[in-house]
This record gives sequence, C-alpha cells and structure tokens, in this order.
Amino acid sequence: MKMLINVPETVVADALRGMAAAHPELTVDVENRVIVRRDAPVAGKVALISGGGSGHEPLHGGFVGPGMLSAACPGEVFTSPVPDQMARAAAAVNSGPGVLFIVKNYTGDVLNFDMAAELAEDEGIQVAKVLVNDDVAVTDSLYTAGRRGVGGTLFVEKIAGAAADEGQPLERVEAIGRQVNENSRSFGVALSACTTPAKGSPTFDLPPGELELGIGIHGEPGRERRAMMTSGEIAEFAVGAILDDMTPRNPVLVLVNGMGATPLLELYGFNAEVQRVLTQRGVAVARTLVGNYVTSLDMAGASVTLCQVDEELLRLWDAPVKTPGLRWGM
Amino acid sequence: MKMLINVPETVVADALRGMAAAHPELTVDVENRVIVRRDAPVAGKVALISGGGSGHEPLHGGFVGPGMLSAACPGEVFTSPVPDQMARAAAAVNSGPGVLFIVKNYTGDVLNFDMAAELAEDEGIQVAKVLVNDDVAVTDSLYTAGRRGVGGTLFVEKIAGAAADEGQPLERVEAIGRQVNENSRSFGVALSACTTPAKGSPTFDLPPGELELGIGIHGEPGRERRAMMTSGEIAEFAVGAILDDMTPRNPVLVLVNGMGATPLLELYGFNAEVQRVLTQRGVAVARTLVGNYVTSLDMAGASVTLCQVDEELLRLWDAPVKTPGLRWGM
Amino acid sequence: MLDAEFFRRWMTATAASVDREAERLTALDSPIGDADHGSNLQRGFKSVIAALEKEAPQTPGAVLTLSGRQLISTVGGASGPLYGTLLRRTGKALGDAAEVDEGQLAEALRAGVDAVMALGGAAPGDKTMIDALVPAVDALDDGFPAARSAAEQGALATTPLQARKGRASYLGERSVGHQDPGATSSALLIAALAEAAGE
Amino acid sequence: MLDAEFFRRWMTATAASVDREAERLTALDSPIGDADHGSNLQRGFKSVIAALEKEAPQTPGAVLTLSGRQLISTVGGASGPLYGTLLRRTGKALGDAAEVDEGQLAEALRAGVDAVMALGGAAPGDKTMIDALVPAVDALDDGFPAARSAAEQGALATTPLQARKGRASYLGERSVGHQDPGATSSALLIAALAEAAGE
Ligand SMILES: Nc1ncnc2c1ncn2[C@@H]1O[C@H](COP(=O)(O)OP(=O)(O)O)[C@@H](O)[C@H]1O
Ligand SMILES: Nc1ncnc2c1ncn2[C@@H]1O[C@H](COP(=O)(O)OP(=O)(O)O)[C@@H](O)[C@H]1O
Ligand SMILES: [Mg+2]
Ligand SMILES: [Mg+2]
Ligand SMILES: [Mg+2]
Ligand SMILES: [Mg+2]
Repeated sequence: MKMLINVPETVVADALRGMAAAHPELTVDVENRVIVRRDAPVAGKVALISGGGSGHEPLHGGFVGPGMLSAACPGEVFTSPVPDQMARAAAAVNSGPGVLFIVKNYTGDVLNFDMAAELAEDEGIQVAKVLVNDDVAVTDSLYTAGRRGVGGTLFVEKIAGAAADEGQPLERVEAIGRQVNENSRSFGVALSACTTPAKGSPTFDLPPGELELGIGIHGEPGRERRAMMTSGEIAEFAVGAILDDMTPRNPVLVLVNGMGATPLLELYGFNAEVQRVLTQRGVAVARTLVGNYVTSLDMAGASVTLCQVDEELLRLWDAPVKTPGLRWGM
Repeated sequence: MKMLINVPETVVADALRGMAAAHPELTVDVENRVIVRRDAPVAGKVALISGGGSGHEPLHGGFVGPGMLSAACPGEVFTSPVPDQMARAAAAVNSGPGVLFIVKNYTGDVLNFDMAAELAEDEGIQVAKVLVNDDVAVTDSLYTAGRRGVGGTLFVEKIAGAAADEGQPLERVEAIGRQVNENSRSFGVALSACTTPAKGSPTFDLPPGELELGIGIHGEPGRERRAMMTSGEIAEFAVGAILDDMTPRNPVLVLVNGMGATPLLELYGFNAEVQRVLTQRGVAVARTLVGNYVTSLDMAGASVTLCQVDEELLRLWDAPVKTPGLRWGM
Repeated sequence: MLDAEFFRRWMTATAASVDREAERLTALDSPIGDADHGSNLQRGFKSVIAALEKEAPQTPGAVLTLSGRQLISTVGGASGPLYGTLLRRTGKALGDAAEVDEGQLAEALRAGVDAVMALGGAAPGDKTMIDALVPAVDALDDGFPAARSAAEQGALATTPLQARKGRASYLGERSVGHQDPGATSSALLIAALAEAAGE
Repeated sequence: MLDAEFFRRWMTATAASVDREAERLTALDSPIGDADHGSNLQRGFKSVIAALEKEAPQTPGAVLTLSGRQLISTVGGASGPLYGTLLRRTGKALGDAAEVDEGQLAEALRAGVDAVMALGGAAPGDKTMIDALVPAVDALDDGFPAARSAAEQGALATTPLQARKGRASYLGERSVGHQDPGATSSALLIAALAEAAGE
C-alpha cells in the first residue's frame, strides 16, 4: 500500500510538525507528543485531557481548543500513549481545579492513563477519569476487555468540555462526562481494512462482495462477516444493534462517522438511511453530525453513534467550541 | 469496489436527503438539486452560486452559508449540473444586486453555466461569472481546454463570499473573485484512482509502487506516472511546479487538500513537508488549511494550492464564515 | 418523406443503442475522461423518450427541439449542452413542416453540427464528437447507410489523435491511443438514423 | 551467580530477537489485534539498550527496574505497562544485591508475573502473555532451557484459545485459531534469558 509519508518511523512526528504549522492557536510539543491549547492553563477551569493511538484524526488532537479538550496526547499509530505524555499534559493545563482524563476503554489506554494519574497525583494535581465504552458490537462480559470506546468519545469530549468551560467543578464535569458515555451507543462497519504504516499491508483480508460488521477503530476485524449490504440495510443493522441495547426516551444526537476513506457523498447518503430508520423506530433526533471524526486511517466504512440528551446536555452540545475539527458559536 | 450506497442511480439524491437532515440551516431541494442557505435571498447583497459534478464534497454544497456561497448546484457524480439548476438557484437567491457564478474551468461546467446565465438574464437577473483555472498541471494552450479549476475554487468562494457579505457591488465581488483566481495555483498527485458509482471499478489502473503526478479531481489520470516518492519529494515536486508558474511577492494562503481517502495523519505530515519547501524557497505563509475540501471520491492523494494575498484578501479570508465545511468567526 | 414518426423512431433507436452500449461508452470515458459518458447519455435519452411520449410533438422540428431541450435539462457535462444544441438547432432548422425530405434533413443536420462547433469550439481532428458528426453529414447525400459508415470510420479514426478539446486534452500525449467516447456515441446516433429509416 | 552483566546480556539478547522477529509479531497482531506489537517492542527495547548504556546500572535489580521504567515510558499500548511492570517488579524484588542466584531470580520473576496479572487482570488461559510467562516461571527451577521450552509451549498453546483479555477479546470466537502475539514475545524474552546464560 502506498502512503503519503516519508518513513513509517516518523509518521506521528511529521504529522505533529504539520499540525503545528497549520494551527498557531495550539502549542504542539513534537518531541514529547503533547498538543495543548495555546492559552492553557485557563484560570479557574477544569482541564480536559484525552489521548490514544494516532490514526483516528481529527480525534483527539483536532478537538483541542476552547469548549473542548485542553490537551491531547497522541501515541504511535494505534498504540496508546505513554504515561509521561499525560503527566506532562496535566502539568501544562492544570490551573488548580483539577484535570479530567477522558479514556477510551482499551487495555493499553486504561493502563497508561492510570499510571499517568498516579504520576500527576504525585505532583499534587487532582485527577478524575471518564472511561468511554460505547461500542455495542462488543459483548460486555467477563470474557472480554469490555466494550470499546469509539464515536461516543466525541460526545463526551464536547459536552464535558462545555461544562468545564462554564466553570463547573471537577466532580460535576466528571459526572456529566460519565452521563454522556452512559447515554451513548455506537456500531461500526468496514467495507475495507486499513493499512498501518508499520505493517504496510491491510490489517485483514476482506474479499470483494463482503463487509465486516461490528468493527472497532484499530483496523481489527469485526464480529461478523457478511455478504455486502446496501446503505439502507446497513443503517437498519447498525441502528438496530444500538436500539437493542438502549431505548432512548429523550431525543438523540446522531453522529454518522466515516472511518476515513468513505467519501462524504456516501456518508450523507448513509445518513439519509439512518434518519429513515430512526424515524421508523420512533426516535426523535435533536442534532446530526456527518463526517470523518473518529477514523481508522484509510479504512472504508462508517459508524453510527447515538447519544440521548436531556435539555442540559443539549445546551452543552450547542455551546460554542473552537477546535480544528469541530467549531461553532465562536 | 464496495460502496456505502443503495444503487448508483440514487447516490446524489440520497446524499442530498442526508444533507438536508444534517443541516437545517440549509434548504435542500432534492428534486431539483439546489442547495440554498435558509435565509436567502439576503437583502441588498450579491449572491454567489457555484456548482459542478458531485463527488468533490464538501465542495460545493458544504460551502453554502453566511460568508461564502448563497447556493450550490450538484450535478451527477463528476458531471456538470444542468442549466435549469443554476437558473433556479439564481431566482432563489437574487435579492436585486445580482448573482456571481463561480465556475470551474471544464467544458461541461462552462457550457452549462453559460446557458444558465442566459436563462437567468432572461428573467432580469444580473449575472457575472468568475472562471477558476488554477491547475498548473495542465498546459494552458490552444491544444487543451485550458487549465482546470481545482483547489483554488475554495479560495475564490470564501474570499468573494466575504466581499459579498460586506455588501460590495457585483462588479467588485467579481473583480475580487477573478483576482483570487489569478493569484491561485494548484498541483495534485494521486496514489490511487477513485471509483465512480456508475462504473464500479477504479477509473484507471495504478500499479503498486507508482503514483500519478498532475491529476485533476475527476478520477482522470495525471500528466505523468512515476515510481512512488516520499512525502518530502512530492512536496518538492508540487510546490516546485507551482512556483515555476508564479513568484509570490506577498504571503500566501496554503491549502493542503486531501483527495478523499488519504488520512488526516498523512495530510498533516505532508503539510510539514510543504511548509519546509516553502520556507526554503523564501515564500511567506499567511494561513494554512489542511483537510479534505476539494475531493475526488475515494481517491488517495493530495493537492497543494497557494494563493497570494494582499492585506485586503487576507482580511476577507479571515472574515467570518458559517458553512458545513468551513466555519470560523461565528 | 420523413414525418414526426420517423424522428420519434430515430430517438427511440438512439435511446435503445445508448442503453445497450452505455457500459462501453463509460469504459471509453475512463482512461481519457471521467467515466460518465454512458450514464450521462442513458439518463438523457431516457428522459427524451419520456418527454416525447408525454408531449407527443407533431412535427419533425418539434420532435428534435423537444429532444434537444430535454438533453440540455437532464444530461449535464459537456455532452449535454453539445448534443442538446445539435438536436435543438437541427430541429429549429427543420421549421414546422409536417414532413421533410432527406436533403432538408442533411441541411438541417449541418446547421446543427455547425452550432456544436461554434458552442464547443472544436474543429475536426480535435478528437471529439465532431470527428464522427462532420463526416456523417458530409456522407448523408449518399444515403443513411453511407452516413453510418462515415460516422463509424470517423469514431475509429479518433484513436491515434491527441485530444485538443474536452477533458481528454488534459492528458496531452497520453490521450493518444484511445477512441473518443463522444465520437463513439455520435456514431450510435447516426446508426440509429439508418435504423429508423429501416436501412 | 548472576551479576548485572548477565541481566544486561538478557536485555541485549531480547532486543536483538525482538528486532529479528518484529515483523512476525506485528503479523500475529494483525488478525486478532491492531498490527503494532512488533514495532511497539522494537521501539521499547531499543530505548532500553540506550538507557542501559547511558546510565550503566550496577546491580541486577537496577538493570531491570531501569529497563521496566524505560518500557513504560516508550512503548505505550497494553504491552508497555505490562512488560514494564514485569521487569520493574522483578527488579524491585531482586533488591540491590550485586549478584543473585537462579532461585532468587525465579522468585523475583514470579513476583513480576504476579504484578502483571494484578495489573492486567488476566489469568492463565485468557490467551495473553501470561500463558507463556506462568509456565516459564514454573519451569525455571529446572533451569533456563526448561523455562524456554515451557514458554514456547505456552505460546503455541494459545492458538486454540478464545481471548478473554486485550483487543483479541473483541473478536469473540473469531479469536480462536491464532497464536497470541504477546505470548509469542514473552517466549522470546524467556529464550533470551537462556541465551544470556549461554544455554
Ligand atoms: N469542446 C467540445 N466540442 C465538441 N465535443 C466535445 C467538446 N468537449 C468534449 N466533447 C465531447 O464530449 C465527450 C465527453 O462527454 P461526457 O463524458 O458526457 O462529458 P464530460 O467530459 O463533461 O464528462 C468527449 O468524448 C467529446 O467527444
Ligand atoms: N489484560 C492483559 N493482561 C496480560 N496481557 C495482555 C492483556 N491485554 C493484552 N495483553 C497482551 O498484550 C498483547 C498485545 O500487545 P500490543 O499489541 O503491544 O498492545 P495493544 O493491544 O495495545 O496494541 C496481547 O497479545 C496480549 O498478550
Ligand atoms: Mg496497539
Ligand atoms: Mg463528466
Ligand atoms: Mg465524461
Ligand atoms: Mg497491538
């Protein structure tokens, strides 16, 4: 597989240099792999830190800025960052009221963020954590590492970020983040595997005419392989899987998310089908976001995330945000 | 090739339905294929209309909104829209001071927009036109249809849109649009072909280990095929081709644009190399935009566009814009 | 003499052969274009047939002007305005006579082809539909079958040319060695004329 | 007796075999993981070697705690904290003695493996590195070569298992039939121990 890179070893550092050049409103520490909003620490406000393997852009670095994350820590491609990164980020953004770690539920992310929390607490920084585990494709049982964190991460980062921006205290921002996670469910499909720079070939073989149902965001295969389906059938399957797991009483935020290589034209068409199914199932839609937000390198495919919102969560969703990847109201 | 679609015939209509659902701030006429900002016509202001084949999203529909386009007319995939669409759009957005057509230089686009201008003028609407032809990969001679319009379109739409938003008259908005086009140059490369829904297989064969230099945005092959190059070498080639054709005296806006399937991680890394080459060549950079803006379905690759800006153009670039695809300052 | 029914048969035969050859036209448009020519014309002629059924125009001129307007309103791309103009101008040149003879058709078609050259700026040898249309019109004096072979020859003869108009011109020398999709569909249009005449 | 030099050789031998086997480890991590295990460990052990050269720790315990800290700070993923904890806890258990015997090493390694199980929550049979490490520690009383074969057997025996921890668990039954990458790298680590002992 061809890639627009120099050598696999420098992919993350190169991207950070390019990000620094494009976004003077961010401080990008290329050496230590920490992206911080330029005006950090912001006095009196809880700071949000997230991170994870690279390859999911704009998540997380593209969500750093007023109204969302204070800092992001990118690991190697699909590899959780190391504790030193989050500890350094915490020192850079903490202004006193503490920091909230937003952690996608993967063994590596959990272990590294937990170690970072210990390091930060040693420095006297108050740390709280929200674990995101919204992927209904994974059975949450004793026999798995639990549900993965995928598209719901965007909702948690945006809504908790708005709460922090309002000056709410750490326990409250944490509680809101947890509530958003509990209210969120995702399901993803792949029409192609992706190719990591280190491996240089697709992470799995998917024959023409088949698709993977229930994929994550790390190029791992899904739960099931089936004969290719139409956009409408996929929408029924994905929304169906989510609604089997959650019965929204409130309106939902809808994220129709591209995995990276599926054109926006197709994503919008897929959204039409998702909305049709939601209407048929009697689910009211408050807001819809369509685009490539939580990606898996050059994987073709899409995921659907629904997040039930009451009035407060909707107000926080609508609140101003100013990041490279998500921007409105300012 | 697998696609996230129902049937090829309804791809554009499906996408428009999905766009309507996601963007209540737009009026989407699915039947007649016209996307209009909800508050049109805006009293006293020149209205901007663009359009072209679908498959380049977010261009043009994603650039409809305050500070940019008043309306967009999407054709079938890679097929210029029909005159009826632009005539209908003109009637919907004209508030008196006239409309500006922003037309990418392709035979089909030019012919259809020209016919639309006749129809609109028959209805008493004043029409001016800016032709975008920024692609330095095409020799502009008697022996070609002239240079293609590619990435520079975004600069023309944004900057002319800001001038219209300020209430400048039609001749002035047109002149600014032309100036932006004259100041813009682009060069694109493909690492893979794209697949149109109608054809269902890649538009050209590109063996592993080779890339196409000087591609457009319709899945057409480039001017030249070469052995695969590094991101740094590609940046040197692309920026070199642009600077062979233009010697910027003023700082430039830089657009590092993905063709659709190249991950943001790679685009940012490519941007780092583009910035390096610009620095080496003594070109000052005013602003940089990195992302998938003027795409070619699921093609892997990227293009570079430079646009020289004086103080007025830079002020207009920085002016507020509120569209699905580009948003700042409001 | 050729009546409205003849021209309707011409359009129907064109629509049918465009349907049959759509994949091939799109495939030809792939190496030197953007892979849409077949589906463009399929969409256009489908709507021509629907409009002819609905509006039932009663003269040769009316059949062709309606067909041309329909192509302009539904095809898009380069070929929509060009083929639309071809039929519309040919139709206008036929006036409102209830029947026309072959000489009048040849003259009207020449006016149509001239209008396409004026609109698109292409001359013979530029590797476009003109390379099939001009020889066809020239041969029409010798009857429909002669026009059909001339158009087919013209289309085949585009292969070694370097394109100077349309998308294929972006490729420069790389456009050499491929048959032009528009010239190929023009040959289908002329062949349908012979078919409508039962020849 | 095993001195600091022995432990340095262990780390050097591990780094070399991880380098040699990196592609294979990444390939194993592809069908049931995210295709990074080889490059993760390569990066980690490269930095371990650099740190050992730079800081030149003088006791077995110091060699391993430094190596563990280094893995934690450079690997990331699941394997970084887990292997980092393994070496760090083993090193801590060795205290600051200048030399240790094989029995002390076996005991310390067991403490390290216990810490990995506590941190990651995996038990034998969950299809993780634990499936190579636990049998290796159990066999260490019979010497390094016995530990090496036990680790290799353990790694091979992960193939028919269904994963219950880590990324592979997301696949449910589809994780069956693939050898676990972490168990495979653990077998390399134990083989390097035998190599350092010249056995
Ligand atoms: N300027 C022109 N004059 C005459 N014919 C042209 C011109 N430009 C393009 N064509 C014809 O149009 C054909 C392409 O049509 P089509 O694929 O439907 O449109 P597009 O090129 O916009 O995708 C070409 O093969 C050529 O024959
Ligand atoms: N909870 C756990 N306990 C022990 N080992 C684990 C656990 N989770 C994962 N592993 C091991 O880690 C290996 C994967 O390491 P690596 O690929 O480097 O990290 P990641 O899974 O984060 O990409 C697995 O093959 C498995 O042996
Ligand atoms: Mg990983
Ligand atoms: Mg076209
Ligand atoms: Mg075409
Ligand atoms: Mg892995």
